[in-house]
Amino acid sequence: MTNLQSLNAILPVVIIAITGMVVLLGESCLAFWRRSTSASGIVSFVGILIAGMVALFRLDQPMLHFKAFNGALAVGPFTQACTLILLLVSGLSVLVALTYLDNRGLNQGEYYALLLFATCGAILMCAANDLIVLFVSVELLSVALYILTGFAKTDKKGQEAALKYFLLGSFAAGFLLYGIALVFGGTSISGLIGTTNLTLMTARIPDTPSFMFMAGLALVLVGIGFKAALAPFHMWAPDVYQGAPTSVTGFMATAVKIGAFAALLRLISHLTGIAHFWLPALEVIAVLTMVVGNLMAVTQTNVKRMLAYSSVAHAGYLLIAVCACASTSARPEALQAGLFYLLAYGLMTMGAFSVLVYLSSRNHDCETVQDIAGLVKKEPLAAYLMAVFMLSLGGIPPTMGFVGKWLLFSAAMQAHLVALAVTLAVVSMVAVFYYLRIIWTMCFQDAGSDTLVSTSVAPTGAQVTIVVAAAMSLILGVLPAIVHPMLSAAQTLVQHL
Amino acid sequence: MPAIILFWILAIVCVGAALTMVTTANPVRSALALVVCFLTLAVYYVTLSAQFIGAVQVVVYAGAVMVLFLFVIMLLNLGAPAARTSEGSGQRTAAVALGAVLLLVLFVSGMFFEVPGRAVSAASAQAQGTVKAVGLTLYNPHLPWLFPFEATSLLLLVAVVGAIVMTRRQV
Amino acid sequence: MNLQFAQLILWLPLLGFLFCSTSGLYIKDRALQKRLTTVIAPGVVLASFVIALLVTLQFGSTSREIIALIPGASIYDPWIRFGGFRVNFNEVIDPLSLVMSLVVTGVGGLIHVYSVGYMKDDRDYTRFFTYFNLFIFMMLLLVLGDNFLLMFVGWEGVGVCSYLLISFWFTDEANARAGNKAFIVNRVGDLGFSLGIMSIWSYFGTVSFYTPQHRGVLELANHVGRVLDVTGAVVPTTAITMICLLLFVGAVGKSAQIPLFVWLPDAMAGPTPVSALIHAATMVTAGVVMLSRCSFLFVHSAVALQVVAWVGLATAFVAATMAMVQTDIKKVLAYSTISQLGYMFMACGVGDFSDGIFHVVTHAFFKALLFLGAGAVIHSMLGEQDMRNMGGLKKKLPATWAVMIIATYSIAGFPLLSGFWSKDAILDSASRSFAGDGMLLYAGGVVTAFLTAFYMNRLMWKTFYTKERFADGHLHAHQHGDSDESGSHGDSHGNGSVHPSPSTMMWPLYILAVLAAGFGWYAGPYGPNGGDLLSKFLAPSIAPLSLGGLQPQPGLLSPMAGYLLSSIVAIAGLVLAAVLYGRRMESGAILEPAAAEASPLVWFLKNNWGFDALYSAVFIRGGGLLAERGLMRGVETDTINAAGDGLAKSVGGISRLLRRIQTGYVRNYALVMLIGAVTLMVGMLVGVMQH
Amino acid sequence: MVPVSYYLSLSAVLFTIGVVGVLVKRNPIQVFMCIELMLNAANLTFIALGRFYGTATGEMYVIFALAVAAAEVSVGLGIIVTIFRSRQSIDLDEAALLKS
Repeated sequence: MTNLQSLNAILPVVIIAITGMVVLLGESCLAFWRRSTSASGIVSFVGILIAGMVALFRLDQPMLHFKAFNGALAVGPFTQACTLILLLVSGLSVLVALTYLDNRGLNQGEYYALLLFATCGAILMCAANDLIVLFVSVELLSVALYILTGFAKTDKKGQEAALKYFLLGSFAAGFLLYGIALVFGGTSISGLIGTTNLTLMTARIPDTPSFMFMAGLALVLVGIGFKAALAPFHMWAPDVYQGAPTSVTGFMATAVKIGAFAALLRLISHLTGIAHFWLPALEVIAVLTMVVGNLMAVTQTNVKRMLAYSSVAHAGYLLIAVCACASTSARPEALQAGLFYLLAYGLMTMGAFSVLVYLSSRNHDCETVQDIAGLVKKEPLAAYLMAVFMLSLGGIPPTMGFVGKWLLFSAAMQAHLVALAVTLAVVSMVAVFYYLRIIWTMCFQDAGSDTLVSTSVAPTGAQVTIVVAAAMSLILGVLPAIVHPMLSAAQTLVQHL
Repeated sequence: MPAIILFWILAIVCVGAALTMVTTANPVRSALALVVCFLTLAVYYVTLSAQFIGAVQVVVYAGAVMVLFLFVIMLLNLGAPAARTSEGSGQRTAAVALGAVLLLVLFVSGMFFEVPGRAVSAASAQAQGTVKAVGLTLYNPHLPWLFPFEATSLLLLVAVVGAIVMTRRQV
Repeated sequence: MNLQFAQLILWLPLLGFLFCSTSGLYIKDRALQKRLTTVIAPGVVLASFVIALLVTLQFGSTSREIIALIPGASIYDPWIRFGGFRVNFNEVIDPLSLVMSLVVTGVGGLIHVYSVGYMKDDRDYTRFFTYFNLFIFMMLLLVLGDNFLLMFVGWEGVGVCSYLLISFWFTDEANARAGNKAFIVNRVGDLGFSLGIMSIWSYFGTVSFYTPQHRGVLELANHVGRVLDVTGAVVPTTAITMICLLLFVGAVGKSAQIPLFVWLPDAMAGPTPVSALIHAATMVTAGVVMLSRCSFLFVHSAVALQVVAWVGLATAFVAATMAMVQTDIKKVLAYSTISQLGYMFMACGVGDFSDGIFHVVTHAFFKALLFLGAGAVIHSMLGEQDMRNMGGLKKKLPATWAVMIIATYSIAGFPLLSGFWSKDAILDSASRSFAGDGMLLYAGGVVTAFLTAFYMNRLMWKTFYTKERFADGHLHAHQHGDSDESGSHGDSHGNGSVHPSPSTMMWPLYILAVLAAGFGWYAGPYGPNGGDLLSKFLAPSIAPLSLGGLQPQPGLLSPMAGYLLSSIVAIAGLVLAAVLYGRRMESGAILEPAAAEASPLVWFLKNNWGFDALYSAVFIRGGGLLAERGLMRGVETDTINAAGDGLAKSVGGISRLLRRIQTGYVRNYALVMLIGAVTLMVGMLVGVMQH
Repeated sequence: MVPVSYYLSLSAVLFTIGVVGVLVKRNPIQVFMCIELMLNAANLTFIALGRFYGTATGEMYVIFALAVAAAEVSVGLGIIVTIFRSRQSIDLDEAALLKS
């Protein structure tokens, strides 16, 4: 494959990157562009739309199953499926941002450009077939997000969140890079030089891997686990989610997780030969993540923080899919379950944060439970749709969250990970409590005098996002078979490592 | 043998500088210690036949990055050591203890491991480290390095935009 | 008639739901919207009933062995497919699902009609019917779904609807709290159910009941003495027992059996039609339906059956004793529902699933009737639910009294009424329990029957016969419970006197009264066409005990002696209540209030046999399952902040430690990360070393 | 020739010093310098292994790592400067509005 063909294969990323640059240029060179509050947002959305179309049309093209750029990237249905999910959440993020930036007077085109570059990073994480490419994409995503987290420069909490995210993220990046170095040393056998290319790596790993390789793998897992907010590498998540601008939190909670889990799924699929070495560790992490996330979420009174812990818990659920990948027989199910849950998680989390954005006013972010008390009387539609997202996050039918959880359950059972399945069942029961509390607050609590009500009359970006996410959550909850082509195409990851 | 002696001398300087950086409370001193550490690393790179990287290490790390650090330290007038030293001896004890365990684990995985490499002659190794060799590898259309290089350029663009967004005063 | 037509049974209520939920968007005229809702919401349910009836008649005339599968349209076929896991959106049309569909749509339809009158002045009229139609749809999905997953969706769906309907008047905090409690306690059961489904999937390789290839779970279990999985290997008995017990946990939660019965009495906070439909006639019987559906599995596990039988008997007895001391008219009915559900479970536990369903059907009639009658009483009393403030209503509400007396005698087991036949069938089966404990089960059942007769007649006397304990013309609206009437009816009938109910509310009662009186005879052993119509009809859906190699023991009494004893017990209970309360016409209470306060037995019964104390000991003081404790406490605190604080205080060591780690300091976070990283590395290296 | 395990051990020491430094420092600039040390430790490993294998691959990794480090520095220092502007202090222990 020539590099031109490779470039064609990652066309969605190229489109997004170019859109980002166009936005930057437009913002800095064109006066009319700068005067408009939504030009950057609209251009970004169009760019994402075009990229999404491209990804959609290529979803089932078997010819696109190859290693682009001489093995740097793996382009195939799995990548395309992840790309689609990412473009979906990133498109919704742009819409949400249109409302949020307007509300907060932060209208700057750089926001959208950074969002687009971060999306590039996340997509490349899904495609990375070489650990160093993974490192660069993780950093592309992270650096853009550090800035977005601190985008509201007058907000002390936002700055603090940015600093924490930046320092801990770089710390994790240090682990990741050192881990890659150890993997580079640990994969050299019998006169062959070491490698970080996943495809080559699979062939190089003996039945009993070297110490160096395992130490490197552990550090790489730390690096990815940080991005995915797995316990005990999750500590940053609640603080950063709470402090970041709500529209950024929505993107961060979804895109980063999707990228990290796609990378983890790909990495783990290449290491199934030595599954018995890493599987116990990942199982422990999964249980820990589920328990910690849910236990902490129960006691929160800040909705953003509660959602942050809930996203930690969901990372634990998703890790079940990763663990189930270890079993050969369960791998197709596990991959599909993981992908479906990523989609479900992305939609419902994005939806929940969009409701918060929708309710935020110029000088006050909607984030505590007080802010949404009695919402059903003032904003019935927003309240009902929020209830849909909560039910979906809680895994209650007929929503996507239920189907997703069910798929994870059965993937775990298929892979004989009974402990994980039981933990999932038990913690989901606990989880219902705090999701239900949101509904209860919206419906049954008396609104405080200063309860927030959306100020705008015209349909805003956030409204569109809320409705789209809720509709998809419900439709896919009732008819999950719609996305089956995407999932079944993506499970080919196993056949084309 | 001289190579081993050089290694040890540099190692002592390097580790000493790193320890100074961690232990001193004065940020300026810390930064200067780190510069020393980076310079010794550059020398290591040269002895490891990576002349180009050694030069880049001096220019980028010891030069640009550390100058930026010092610039910010000066700008924020942080030259004086912090009034309080870092509290929480529990944290410090735990950090050192964990560091010891980490080091042990890394030694187990790294030091006792004999990398089964190939015997590479010094001359051919020398040739690998030149600008020409690095360039030919990096931009070789048949090797996978071209793409991460392009991705890195995007990353640098993000960094530039980010630095401007974070530090400009208006808005 | 084409059986494909039967799909409409399921979809019509969904259409009704879609109409009700969206009509607000395109019908701006509120009065028109209300009129349309009045026609459509009950209409779809009754139409479903008619279709179900037609299908049943057709089904009865053709071969009864058919299990008709209705593959759905291509868009939901397969409904879920991933990897080797396929689930179709199929409906199962068999005797069991048809009987249940008839009950759900029939009784449900009548309650819809009743609600038209009951809710007519309510501000949220359409919203109420939105939830009601959705509930009917979910319940039908539960009974008609051809696999465990669809059943589970319906199972959860009715839970959600129940939550919405209990909390319908969310201005009343008690309602909302009760809704939460019901929902959360149900989750415990659902956890068992979902684990059971997972086990089924992992042992059988399928979750369908019946498939065209005869590879459904129930077909695989339909072998004498052994159960196969899809590949033909034998599933071990211990696995069957485990699966059955997990499913049973689900049934316990949904059907409010010991120890998960605590939510049902509280759930009575909702409006009366809701109590009638959900907490008496349909949803709570889902557990029995599920056990019967899985009878093919249960008969393979004598252990599981034993557990079911004894939990059922214990529930029946305990709940009956609790019902004796309640003063809230709806609470009496709630405990009696729990008790009757216990009977149904006992029937299932001794392998007599079809009589369990028989009792489900007759119970649906007389309990719906009792609730709707009680609703009419409450309605007439402007929201008063406390029987201590009633009395003498026979003169004022003669029609209500008439239907209530039929229902009461029916549930008490008065000879020849519906309840008599179904209860006697259960007692007879219990006495022939395969495990040789028939004597005990029978005795327990008879004692409970006596208690039932007593407390039901107590209710009648306190409400209808004794002297008036309220000042007619000076009734005031009550805040608690059915507070809707306090707002709306208080205004429209502001004279404060007892008034009869409108005819739309009474007609459903008359129909139910006929069924409560006569259905038992029709379906029972002396009915037309040689008798035992229902159990003969149900036979293809229900596994015989012999499938699992179990044999019923010989009965203790001959059928005639059994009937005689049942009759004597029922009449004795009724008479005893009449005699005791007949002497206390003034106060309407056997014990003076002070004496009742002092009586340790009354205290014990009023405190739910110490179950509440047990729960607080386990969940609140025990601190073992910390989050659960949060659940129990959290739903009862007033504000969300208090809930948060209460939880923060209560989640104990682990959570406190976790919160303390979350200091906000970067270096602490980094430390935790490093601990994780080092542990991970050490773990992996140890793994390699061991190899 | 110096055995490669010498270099690996040295880089392990440097990495550990960096990690411990992150955990004990309160000044974010110093914390960040410790992170830079961690990245450099990885670079040393790459170069040593690359020399040992006799390929330029190790140098490739270092080039990317360098670029990433440079990007992080510019953004990170930008964040620190912004924080200083609004608080007149960058003490990490004072930046703890967000917790538990």
